This record gives sequence, structure tokens and C-alpha cells, in this order.
Amino acid sequence: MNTILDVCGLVKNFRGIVATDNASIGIRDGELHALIGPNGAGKSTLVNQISGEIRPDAGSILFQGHDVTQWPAWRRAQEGLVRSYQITSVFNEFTALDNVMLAVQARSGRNFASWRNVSHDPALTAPAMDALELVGLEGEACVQVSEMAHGARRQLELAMAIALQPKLMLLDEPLAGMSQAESESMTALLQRLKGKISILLIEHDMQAVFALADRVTVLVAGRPVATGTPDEIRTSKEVQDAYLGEPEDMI
Amino acid sequence: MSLSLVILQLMNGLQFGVLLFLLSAGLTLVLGIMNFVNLMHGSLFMLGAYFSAAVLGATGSFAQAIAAGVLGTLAVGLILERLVFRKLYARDHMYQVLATIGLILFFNEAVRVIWGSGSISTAVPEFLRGAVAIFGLPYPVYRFAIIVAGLLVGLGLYLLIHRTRVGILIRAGASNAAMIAALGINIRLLNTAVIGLGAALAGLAGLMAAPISSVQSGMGEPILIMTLVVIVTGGIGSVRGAFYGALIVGLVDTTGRVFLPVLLRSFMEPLKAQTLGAAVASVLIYLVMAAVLALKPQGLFPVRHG
Amino acid sequence: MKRLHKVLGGLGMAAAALATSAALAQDPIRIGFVGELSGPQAALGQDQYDALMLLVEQGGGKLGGYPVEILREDSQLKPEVAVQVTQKLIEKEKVSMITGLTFTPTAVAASKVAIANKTFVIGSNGSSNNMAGEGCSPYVFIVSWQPVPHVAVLAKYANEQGYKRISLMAPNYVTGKSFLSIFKEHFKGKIADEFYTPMSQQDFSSEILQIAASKPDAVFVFYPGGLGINFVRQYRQAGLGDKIPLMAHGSLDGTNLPALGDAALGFITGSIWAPDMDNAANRQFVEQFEKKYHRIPTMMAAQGYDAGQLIASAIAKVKGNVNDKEAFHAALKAADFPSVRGKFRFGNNQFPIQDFHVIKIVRDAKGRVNQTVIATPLKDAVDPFAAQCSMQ
Amino acid sequence: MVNNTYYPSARSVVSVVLLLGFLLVPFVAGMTGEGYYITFTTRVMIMALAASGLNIALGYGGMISLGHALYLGIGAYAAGICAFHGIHNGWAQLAIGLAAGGAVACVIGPICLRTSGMAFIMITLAFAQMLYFLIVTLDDYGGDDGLSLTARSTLPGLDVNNSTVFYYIAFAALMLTLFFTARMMNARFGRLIQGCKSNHRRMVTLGFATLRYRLAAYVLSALVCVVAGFLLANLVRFASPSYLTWMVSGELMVMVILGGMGTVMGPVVGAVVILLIEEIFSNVSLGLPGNLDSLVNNHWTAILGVFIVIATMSVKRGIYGSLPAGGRKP
Repeated sequence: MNTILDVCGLVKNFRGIVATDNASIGIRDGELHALIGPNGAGKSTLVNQISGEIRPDAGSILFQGHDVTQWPAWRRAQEGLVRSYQITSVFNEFTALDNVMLAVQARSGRNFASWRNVSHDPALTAPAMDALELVGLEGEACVQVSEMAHGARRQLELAMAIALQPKLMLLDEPLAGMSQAESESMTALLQRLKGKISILLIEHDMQAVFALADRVTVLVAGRPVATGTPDEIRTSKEVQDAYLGEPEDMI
Repeated sequence: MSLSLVILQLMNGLQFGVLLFLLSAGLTLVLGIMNFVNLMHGSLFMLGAYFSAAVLGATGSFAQAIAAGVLGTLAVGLILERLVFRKLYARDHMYQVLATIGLILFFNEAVRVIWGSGSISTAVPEFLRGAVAIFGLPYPVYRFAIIVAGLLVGLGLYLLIHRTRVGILIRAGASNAAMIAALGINIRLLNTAVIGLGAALAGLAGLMAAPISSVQSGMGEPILIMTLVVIVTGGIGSVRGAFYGALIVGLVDTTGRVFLPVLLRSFMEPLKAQTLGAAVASVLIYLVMAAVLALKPQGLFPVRHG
Repeated sequence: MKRLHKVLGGLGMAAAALATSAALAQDPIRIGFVGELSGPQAALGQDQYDALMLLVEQGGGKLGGYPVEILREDSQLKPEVAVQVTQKLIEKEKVSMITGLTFTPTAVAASKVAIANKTFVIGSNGSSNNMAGEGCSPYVFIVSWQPVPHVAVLAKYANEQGYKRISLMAPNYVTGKSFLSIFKEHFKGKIADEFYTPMSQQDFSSEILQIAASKPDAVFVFYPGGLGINFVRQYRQAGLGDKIPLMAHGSLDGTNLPALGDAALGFITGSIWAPDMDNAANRQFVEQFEKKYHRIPTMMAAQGYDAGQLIASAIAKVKGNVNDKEAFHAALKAADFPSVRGKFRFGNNQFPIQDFHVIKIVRDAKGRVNQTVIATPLKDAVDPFAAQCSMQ
Repeated sequence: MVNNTYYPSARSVVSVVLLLGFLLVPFVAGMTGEGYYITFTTRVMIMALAASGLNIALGYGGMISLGHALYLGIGAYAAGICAFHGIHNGWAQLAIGLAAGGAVACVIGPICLRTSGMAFIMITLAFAQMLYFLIVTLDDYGGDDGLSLTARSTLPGLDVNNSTVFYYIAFAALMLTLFFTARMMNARFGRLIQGCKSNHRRMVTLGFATLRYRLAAYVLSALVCVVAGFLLANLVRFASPSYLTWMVSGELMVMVILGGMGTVMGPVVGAVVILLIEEIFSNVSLGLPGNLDSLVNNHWTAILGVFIVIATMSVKRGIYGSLPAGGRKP
């Protein structure tokens, strides 16, 4: 069971505030690893460091055995370390299909091609439609993103991540702001992806977390306080004090 | 190059720097707080010069001329804020650049319609005429007045920004405008106040520069470009950056023009040194800015944006 | 398509020929005026135009006894616009000649179009060394002046005054450098300082301080328009006004005097004309100009007026038939008109051969700051480029 | 799958009318014997070409460059300086101009692209000002007075001095640029550039090394402006520093943004509108009462200024940009 991602001793502080306090976390190949913690625990900051958008002050990040700590964000994405955003970050002027085709293009390259119309290039349109079908957006392929509902845009964000054929996906609260029906279909989708793509899932929806996660890490004040299977976390003492409160609230 | 000459040249640089500071202070706040690129700031400088020159010509009293220069541009600034700027705060920089270029074209012609195509004259006020000998060399009294007045206004601005409630609002706005709006501060009033402050300072700079330069249509643009260099070098939105930036650009520009040819003359024949020196001097401040931006894209004294 | 085009074209020509011969008297002669009428330097182009219109008004809408129509175009100090408006005047408005031309870039561009269309140019200011030299053309007559004698007159004056050391200053562009090099050629004494300032520099106090330090016998500078006002004012404010005599080109011409006021008193410049020149044509011109426009005429106005008088004399000679190119060319070359400068004739390159005077800024009889001639060191000066021109 | 039958939209109507108009001007001018309009329209097309060049960087790439007149100047002076040294072959001059323009763009491009927002606007303006001051001090190339071309550059097989032939050369250059821009912006490179404008941070985390592509777009837009400068110098037979002033860069921005940035025909519409305003208000007497006529003629730039302000505030995506677009049926 080798690990796909090894984060050791990561430290990051912003002008005195310690956002990441000597954090170490390992994600096994094909695992869906959930990262939970109260607001302000530093979850997003940790993901931003793993994705390469923020440089850590200390510690190292190993991805598939390579030390990627110094790599720029785009190079990590090329290697299959892909992320989605807590606040939806997509291309509003384009249609849903165009958005996903850009993700496909990021993987397939030939970016200087200046003649062939992308919408006539099956190498782009086919994988893009597949990704849209996977998240259930094939009906809205030609709708401009600025006119899409919030939930649909979260699904699009995921479709783009999938279209990148990632080895590890960092999902930052994919279910945020989704209706009950949408989050159920998203959870079903993540269930299907488990095993094929390893996932680091940040989520507040405890039902989804405990339904999906192989293992859970609890982050408090920038430091992982506990890691284990969902059951172990549910019953562990430290987690309750720091985060979950009385056991009965949780069930 | 006697020592006294060096000191006098530095004073010239200081005087030009002070003038640039009056222009940059207002513009950097407008850019920092409202994220509004106001290229017509140079036109306000021109209007300040025209208003004061016209009133001085008519009434002959320097006090009324100052009032006309400052209040006139303040009025123009507030009217424009109401009619044009307010609609553009939310828009992208491109549209702001465009609208303010349109205003530059308009004001350059408007002054020609009112005051004619030639340049109009305005004399140095009686009590500031003549030159005073420093280290045996004549130095115009009026330029002293500009340095002193500019530094006083600078001090006043510093106190306003760092010691008063309005100042706190302005600094908070510079670092995170959305936040203070959320706190219930009347952001619309603050915007108007900052534009007004910027316009008044530009008008003051204009009326102070009027007696030592030609008051003519289009006089605002060359100094506008220097002002933009100052605020980008100093750090957008920071008055401290504008102050130090203005002094740096003022000194570099003046001393570059004077000392560069002398430096080149040591290993080049005089005429070549002169022309090359002047050519390099005219692009010196751009080189300085490009260097600063290449090393610190946020400028020398960046405001920490929340 | 081509055939139809040719037929229509042919028809057009026949109609035009018919028109000119039959209705010679009624149809006004159409004259195109091209100049810088907008932007910061608009005052110069405006003076050329106002003087020309003054002459037309004095002739009751006629020049040389024949009705004329002046079509005015603004070349905006942009060569591409100068080409465009000149072509419009020649092809669309069918003018028979172009006059005006304020600045060198637009003057050169416009003249090229006129020469290509075999249309006469009577330029009342802008010209280039090439136009006086190899590039001279029978179609181009310039009534203004050539830089070399214009500057040499002050150098000659400096020699006569016995100045030994002189400081020089000019903006760091082609015209600035050529003015100073012409001065150095003709001045016998030593050069104390030589400063070139960047184009955008408005503040000359640093350089003025250095001049004060080197204490020369006199100073010669070239600063046009607004730069000139800045320089003269700062020179006066630095207290050098009455200590070191100042000779300046471009700074002390008529358009700047109102803005300079007393600051200019006592300073020297060189020119081909001054408002107080003692000849009948000039007295009448200055008086009429001040009555109509309420300002003292400048050298640009004088040149515009002379261009008008030249055209009028030529029209009278060819009795209005300006389309007879040989006759009109000869009439223009004869330059048989009472110039406000007194003496005026054309050299082989159709640039003027004229006297150059030294002008002092004084307070005139009416208490206004004005120009007066104090010496004429250069008589019947021929510009050095005339030799390079192949015309006789 | 996706079919893209266009339904005729206002935009395609305007484009066809405009392009046909350009095609027919020489014939109409020939018949009415007013060759003047050939020169005027040539200038309009050359400025439209420069605006289309800027559109690649500004409209599609989101790079607010206030210094593209720099490349217009390089193109013009390439023609001027080569002619001065006796090289009259048009292709050679153009090749030298493109090489020089490309080199300059490759040097200052990376420096500019390190900055963003206001700093980017300022640094592009600064580099253009530097070249302006440099050219003004070059004595042997005419400096401030500009440099006149003894003759138009020769293009083998074409009689360049015939204004109609030169008209169609400019027309062909504009058409080629518009066609390639349209193709490119729907191809991978164009999509990438537009993605960077829409959401640069997301493009990076998708795995695009964005700098090289944005630099390529910047250099490409510079080269188109070099061609426009080369044509302008040949149209006027004159290369002058006035092509490099920052107001010309501003004018190009006005044409792109008011026309409709990020569209193919936007800059062309912008160029036509701006230059028509100049032509109508500066020289044509409108028969207005009293001396208002001469007031308008003397101060037409004030009217242009007011037009720009009002148009910027009211027309959100530009004159052409706000027209309903042709769409692809899903």
C-alpha cells in the first residue's frame, strides 16, 4: 500500500499567525481521505500549499515519490496533482463544454495550434462530453457558465478536475451550497470514483464524509490532531474535545 | 562642479519632488481605495494653473488666485465624480483609462476655447520675487516657497492620514475597501472626499507651478506621466510611497540631467557627452521604474492588501 | 468596369476644361490653406491664416483683382493628416495652389503631395534643408526663412559686440542641435557652456545656475513656444536678466510676448521682420491687423501676409488664368509685390534672399512689450543650400 | 454532436456591409473622381489593422497595453531607415521591421508580464515613451522633424505608387489579419489566451505554463502593429515621431474597446467610427448657426472626447460587441 502523497512537517505562517503548524499527512494510493476541522483550522491553506499556489515556510511535499515542494503549481497539475476551489473558479465567458475542453487541452498539449477550431476537434470534444456526462451536465453543455446555477457550477468544477485525468484530486468543499438532491448525486459520483482516483476531500457535510471516507484526518489550528477510519475518529476522545463536541450531536 | 552648485541642484530636485508629491498623493489614494485609474489628474493640474492665472490677472491678489485654483479644481473634481467617475468604479481598468482619456481631450480643448490657443502669463507674486544668494549663487525665492509650502501640505496630509478618524478610514479603504463598506461606513462619501482631496492637491500643485512654467493647453500630460511613475514606483495606494517616490523621481530626474553629462564628459568628448547625457536623462526615470517593477512588482512601499 | 471608368473620367476632363475657359471671370480661384490649427501650437498656424484672410478682406474678397476662395484645413501636426487634407484640397476641392504650412514634418509631407499633383505651394513658414537643396522643386515657393542665416545674424552681432565667451542651450532634438552648430560655425569667440535638455524638460533652473556660475559674456538659446516662455521667465527670475545679455530664438517671437510681458524686456532675438519696420506696406499691415484682431502681428502673420501679396501679384500678372502653369510660375518667381520686410526676392531655389535684422524687446509708444530693429548685420543673405539646388 | 449553423445576426450583417464597403470604395471614388477618399479609407484600414493587432493582446488576452504605438513606430521607422540607407525592397524592409519589432517585444514582454493591473499599464507606457525620446534624439534619421521616404517601398509585381493598388495591399493585409485572428481565437492557442484573460489563476492550476503563451500573444500583436506602421509610413511616405506619442496608443485602445474588444470586427468598427468623427467634425462645414461652425472645426477633439466618455459609460461591450452575436445552435 504505497502512499501517493506524503506531506511532512509543513509549516506556514502569515505575519505571526501560524496557519500550518508542522502538519504531516499521508494519502494512500486510490484512497478517499477526508480532511475535516472547524472553520479557520487551515484546511484551505494546507491545500493551497499542496497544490503549489502558496510556498510553505518549511517541510516537504512528496507526490508519487518526487519532491514537488519547489515545483510551480502548473507543473504539479501536469503531473496529475489537481485541485478544485472552495469558491467556484471557472471561466464565466465560456460555455460549460468550452470550460471542460480547456481542461482536456491542458492535458493533451499542442497549445500553439492556431488553425483548427477546437469544437471540431474530437480529441477535445469527446473527453469533455464524457466528463460532463459523468457529473450529469451533458444537457447544459452549450449553456454559458455565467447563466448556470450555483450547484451546476460546482459540478462543472468537478468535471474539469476529472477531465484532467488526475492521479490525486484535492476537492475543496465540493458539496458547499448544493441542494440535497445535488449533494446526493455528487456523493454517489465520488463513490464511483473511489479506487480509480485518490482523493483528498475537504468537507463540512459529515454525512457525506463518513459515508465516503476510507480514512479521516482532523485538523485543528493548523495541526492534524488525529487520523483514522471514520469509526475511530467518531469515538476518539481528542477529536471530541477539540472539535465534535458531545457524541450524541454527531449521530 | 563646486559643492554649492551640487547643493543647489539637489534643492531643485527637492522642489520638483515636492510638486510631484502633491500630485501623486491624491492620485495614489484614488487608485488605492477606489481602484480607479484617473488619467485626467494632469488636467486638474492644468485647470489649477489656468484658474489661478485668470483670477490673478483679473484681481491681482495672490490670495484670491490660490482660492480660485484650489476650490475651482475641487469643484471640477466633485462634479466629475458625480457624473462620470462614480459609474466607473466597478468597471475594469480599461474603461477607466478610456473615459479619462476622453476627459483629457475634452479639457485640453475647453481651456483653448476659453483662454485661447497661446499660453497665458502669470507672474510671481510681489513678495516672493527676486533671488536670494546661497553659497554665492542666486536661488529664486519663489522656489523656496514651493518647497516650504509643499512640505507643509505634505505634513498636513501625513497628520490627516495618520492622526485623524478620516485618516483611519482612508488607510482602511486603501487596504480593504470592501471591508469598511461592510462595516457600514458611507463608502460613497469617502470616495467623494478622496477624489475631492486629490483634485484640490492637483489644483494647488498647478497654481504653484504656474508662475515658473508656461500655462498652456496640454501642460498636464507630461507631468501626469511622471506622477504615474511615482505612484507605481512608490507603491499603489500608499501615501508614504508617494512621498518617497516623488522625492526619488524628482532628485533622479534633476540630478540625472545635470550630473550625467558631467560624468560622461570624463571619458567622452563634450558634445557627445552632452547629447548622450540628455538622451539618457530623459529616459532615466523610466529605467528606474522598470527596474523597481522588475524587482518588486508591488512597488517600494506596498500597502498590505487584506 | 475599367472602360466605364475611363469614359466617365474623359467626360469629367472635358467638362472641367469647358468650365474654366468660359466662366473665367465668375468662378473664384480656389486656394487651399493647410496649417497647424489645433493643439498647443495652434496660435502659429492661426496667425498665418488670419494675415492671409486680412489681405483677402482688404481686397474685397479678391486677390490681384480676381475673386478667390480660401479653403482651410487643419493638419494637426500629423504628417498622415497633412497628406490626406492636401490630397483632398487638390483632388476633391480642385484648388489651384496650396499655402500656409506651419511645421516642418507636415510641410514636407504636404509639399510632396502637391508636387506629385503639379500644384503650386506658397509656403509661409515650414520648410526643410532638403527642400532648399537637392529637393527643390519649381512648384514650391517659400516666403519664410532658412535657419542658417536666421541664426548666423545673431552670431555676427555677438562678434560685433565683442563677446568673447558665450553659453549655449537648446532642447535635445534635431532643430535644437542644428541651431547651436550654426551659431558655433559663425561665432568667433569661445563657447563657455553647451547644454542640451530633454524634450520634456520644463524646468531649466539647474542649467541656468551653471551658466550663472561660469559667468559668460552673453547667452544664446533656442527654445520654441511654451519651452521658450519657461526659459525666459526662469532666466529673469534667477536674476540674470540685467547681468548677462540673452539672445534667444523661438522664445521671443510675437506669440510669446503677451505671455512673457516685462520678463522679456531688453533681450535680443534675430528675425527678418519686426512690427516697427519703416515701409508703407508694413505700416498699413500692422495697423489693419491690430484693428481687426486686437493683437500685435507676429513674424508668422507677416509671412502669411507676404504669401498672400505674392499670390495676388502673380494672379494679376496672369490675369487670373492660374492654370497656365509656366506663366504663373514666372509671375510667382518675379516676386513683384511690396513685402512688409521692405526688400524681397527669390533665390534660384525659390527661397527668399532677404536682410536679417537684430531685434530688441522694448516697451513701444503705446506702452506694450514689442519688438524693434536695432541692427541689420546680414544683407541680402543667400542660404547655403541654394548651391545644391539644380534650378536656375 | 455540435452543429454550427449560424443564423444571420446583426454582427454578421455589419461585418459584411463594412467589408463590402471597403471593397467598393475605390470604384465609387474612381467614378466620382474623388481620389481623396481612397487615401482616407486606406488610412482607416491601416489604423483598423493596428487596432486588430492590439485586440489580440488587449481584447483576447486581457493585457492592457498603453504603449502599442511603439510597434507602429518601429514599423514606420524600419521603412524610413531602410529607405534612407537605400534598401527600397518592400519585403526586405518589412522583414527588418518585423525582426526589430519581434526582438523588442521579446525583451520587454517578459518584464511587462511580470506585473499586473496598473503597473502593467504604466510599464508598457514607459517603454513606448523611451523609444519616443530615443527616436527624437537620432539626428541622422531626422529626429523630431521625422524622416521622409524618397519613394514608396517597391513590392515586385505591384505598382505601389498607384493609390488604388496600395489601397488593396492594405485591404489584403487587414483581411488576412482578421481571418487568421478569427481562426486562431477558436483554436487551442486562442482558447488558452482567452482563458488567461477570464481566469488566469484557474489556468495555472489546470496545468498551463501561461507565461510563454501570453508572451506569444503579445509578440504576435506587436508584429501586426509593425505591419500597420510599415504601411502607414508608405502611405504618407513619411516616418514621424508623432506616430509614437502615447495619445496614439490611447487612440488605438479607444478603437479596440469602443469597437468591441474580444471580437474580430470590433476594432475595425472602432477605427471607422473614430476616424469618421475626426473627418466629419474637423474639416467639413456643417452649416451650423453663427460661428459655431468654426468653433466645432477648431475644437473637434473636444467632441471626440465627450463621445468617448459617453460611449464608455453607456455601451458596455463596445458598439460592435453589444450587437447580438451569431450563435451555434446546441
